[in-house]
This record gives sequence, C-alpha cells and structure tokens, in this order.
Amino acid sequence: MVVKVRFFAVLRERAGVTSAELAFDRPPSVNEAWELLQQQYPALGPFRECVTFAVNRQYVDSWHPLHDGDELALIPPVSGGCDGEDC
Amino acid sequence: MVVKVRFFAVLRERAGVTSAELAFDRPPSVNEAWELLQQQYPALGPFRECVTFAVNRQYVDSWHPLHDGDELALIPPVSGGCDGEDC
Amino acid sequence: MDRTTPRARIVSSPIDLGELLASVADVSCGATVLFVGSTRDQNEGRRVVELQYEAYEEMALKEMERIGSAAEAQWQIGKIALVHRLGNVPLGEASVAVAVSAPHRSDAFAAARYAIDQLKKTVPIWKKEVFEGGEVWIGLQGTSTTTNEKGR
Amino acid sequence: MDRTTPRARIVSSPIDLGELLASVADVSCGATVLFVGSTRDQNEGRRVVELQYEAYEEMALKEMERIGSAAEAQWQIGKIALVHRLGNVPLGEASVAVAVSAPHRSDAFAAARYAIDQLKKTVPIWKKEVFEGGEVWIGLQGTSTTTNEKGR
Repeated sequence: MVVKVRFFAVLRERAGVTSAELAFDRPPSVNEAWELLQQQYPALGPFRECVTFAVNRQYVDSWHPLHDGDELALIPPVSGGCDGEDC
Repeated sequence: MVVKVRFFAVLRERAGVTSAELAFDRPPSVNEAWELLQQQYPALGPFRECVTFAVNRQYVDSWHPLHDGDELALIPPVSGGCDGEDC
Repeated sequence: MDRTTPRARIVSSPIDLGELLASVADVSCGATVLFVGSTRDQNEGRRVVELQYEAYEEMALKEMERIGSAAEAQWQIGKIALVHRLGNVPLGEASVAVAVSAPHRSDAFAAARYAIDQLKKTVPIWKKEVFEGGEVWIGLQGTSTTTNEKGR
Repeated sequence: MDRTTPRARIVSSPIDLGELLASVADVSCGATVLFVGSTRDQNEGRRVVELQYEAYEEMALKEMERIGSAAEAQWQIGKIALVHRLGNVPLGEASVAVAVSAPHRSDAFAAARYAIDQLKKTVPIWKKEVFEGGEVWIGLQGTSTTTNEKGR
C-alpha cells in the first residue's frame, strides 16, 4: 500500500521536497509514517513536537491508521497558532 | 437676557419651529426654560420624560443655569438610545 | 498621528467605504475593523421604504470627535474614523460607518464596537423610518404620540 | 441564502475589499463588520520587508468553509465571506479579510471575531516574514532551528 505525503512551509524547505510516496506492507499509523519520514529526511527530526497531521484534508491524531491512497499532510504551526496574536 | 433654543426631529415637528429665542429677567435653569417652552408649544408636553438637554453643545442636567447668549438644545431620544439595538 | 483627515465626518451623499478605510491605513497596524450600519428592509414587522436622518450637526461632530479620543485613550489603536450620513438613505445603503486600525486585532475590534455603541447612545442624530402606511421617529417606540400614520 | 459567491476564497492578487463587502450585502441585515489583516512594517523589533504566504490550498478552503458554516450555526448572520491572499504581500497590503452581515451588530462583531480567530488557529496557511537581515516562518519563534539568517 502507498501513502502520499505533502510537505509545507518550513518542513518543505527542510525536507527539500513538496511531496513523497511511502510504501508499506501493512497499514501504518500516522506516527509510524512519521518515523519512516524522519529516517528519509533527518532534517524533520527537530519538528516532531510542533508538527500536526492531516489525512485527506482533515486533522487527525498521530495514532490514526493510514490506508492505501491516503494523503498525509505534515502541518507545521499555522501563522497565528503558536505565538498568539500577530495582528 | 436671551437664550436661543433649538428643536430637532420629533420636537421640531411638534413645535413647528427649528429655533426660538426666550427672554428672561434673571438667569433661569434649564427646567425653567422648559416650563416656558411648554406654555408656548403645548405639543411638547408629552415629551418631558424622554427629552434631554444640551447647552452650548454639551449635555447638561435640568438644574443647569442658563446665561445670556446660551444655546439650549432639546434632544429627543437618539436613534439607538431607547430601543436597544436597531442594527 | 496624522490628522489631515478628520476623525469625525457628517456627509449628505453616499458614504465612501474605500476612502474611509484608506483614511485609517497605518503601516504599523496589522488589523483594521470596519463597521457599517445600513438600512434594513424591515423593522419590527414593518416594511421599511427609506430612512431619514437629521442631526444637531455641530454637537454631533463634537460628540463623534470625543468618542474617537476616548477610544484612543482606552485601546492601543492607530487611527479611528467615524462618519454618519444625513438625509434620505435608501434601502441597503450605509447610514453610519466606523473604521479602526490597530497593531493587534483585539484592540481594533474592541474600539470599533465601543465607537458604534457610543455613537448610537450619545450622538444627537435622529432617524425617521418611513414604512408602508406611515412613519415613525426611532427611539420613541411604545409612546402613543410617536406614530404618525399617513392618511388619517 | 444566495451562494453564488463562494464563502471561502484564496487569491494570489490583491484582495478587493469592495467586492468582498458587496458579496455579503443583504438588505435584511443592518450591520456589516469587516476585518482586514495586513502586513505591518515591524514585528518583534524587526523591520519587515515583506510577507510570503503559502497554503495547503485544498484543505485551507475546506477549513475556511467549515468556519463559515460554524459561524452561521452559532450566530444569527446573513452572509459571511473569508478570503486569504497567497504569495508575496507587500507592506500595508491585506493578506486576509473576513466580512459578515447580520440583522444586528452584536452577531456581526461576534461572528467576524470568531472567524478570524479560528482562521488563524486552524487553517493551514503559513507566513514567512522577510525582514532586514533574514527571514523566519511565523509560528516557530523561540526554536533555534527557525531563523534562517541570510548571509551567514
């Protein structure tokens, strides 16, 4: 089974790619997919604590199970998210 | 001494004038001026409870003393004043 | 603060919202809030035809200026502008507008809300609603002397 | 409700605020609130040169639609519209705007505030600040990995 991964903003810059495809023998959790991504793109490692995940354009927890053809997006903190008000 | 009086909105319509001049022998209070106005324009009577007053473009209480040349304005309820939100 | 554009204005033609927004633009402010009050087609079950606004202009401008100053004293804002239209205002058109710029949106929202609330409470401007079958001065509802049915 | 104009939009050119206001016009609504977020010339002591916005567009539009629906469910409003600009946004220009019409102003203010707060919390749009001497992704401040000083 194959999961499509999309990278945005700081994670896109650090990984150096906008998307990737991950192959698995059996359906992984989002967290297992992240572990594999970290191996392939070590620059992602420091972002584990602040990244959130979306599957098929919906926010999910890291234990969410992935299925063949799913689109997993790595979501860094959104612009107004972490630092309170910017405007 | 002479006080200039200005009428607006419903009070202007009921009195039938936009302004008037009142003459006094000694400085009256706003309330005394109102009593005289009510005699001259009986249609104002029913509005005593909801009218407020401004002297020289500033809100005042009814005991406020008037001086020669003052401009007394009769202020009916302003548009958003009595009935809560209209928009 | 640049005061070349007056903070308070009374106009007799349609309110230019683009101009109002431009008048509070401030590159140190990341947030702008605009409030627009316009004529509704119905009020308390009556079908409204138009609104007519009348003001004690000199005092209204003074009160609107005072509201602007009070907002500047209470919140950290860049610029504030208040404008009210007088005379006949057709359905759907703006009768009043307030614009506030501020470094942060909390201040912009709070100051704009304060300004329109105060404007409606203390500024000597009156609204006559012309509806199908009559007209009424708004603010006097519930007193029998106020509805002036046409044709009776 | 007329839905010929989409409630949520992402654009790459300057935001047309007049068009946005027109898209929420509703003659049964007496109150309209517009919020505009624009690029400030400074942030945390840095002199900002420009902002660059990037989005997960498909999901961002879906989230913005969801915020609009949630606002309509929570308050009595007429129409709501949210728009975000992507790419380079020069100083002083709008990057995001929300417009809400409602019969009464309390609802218009509350829904507009809710919409911009939610938009900044949940919509996958990212902002890179380009300042004199470097650039930084907003939202990551305080982590040493984020500031990417130019020329080092």
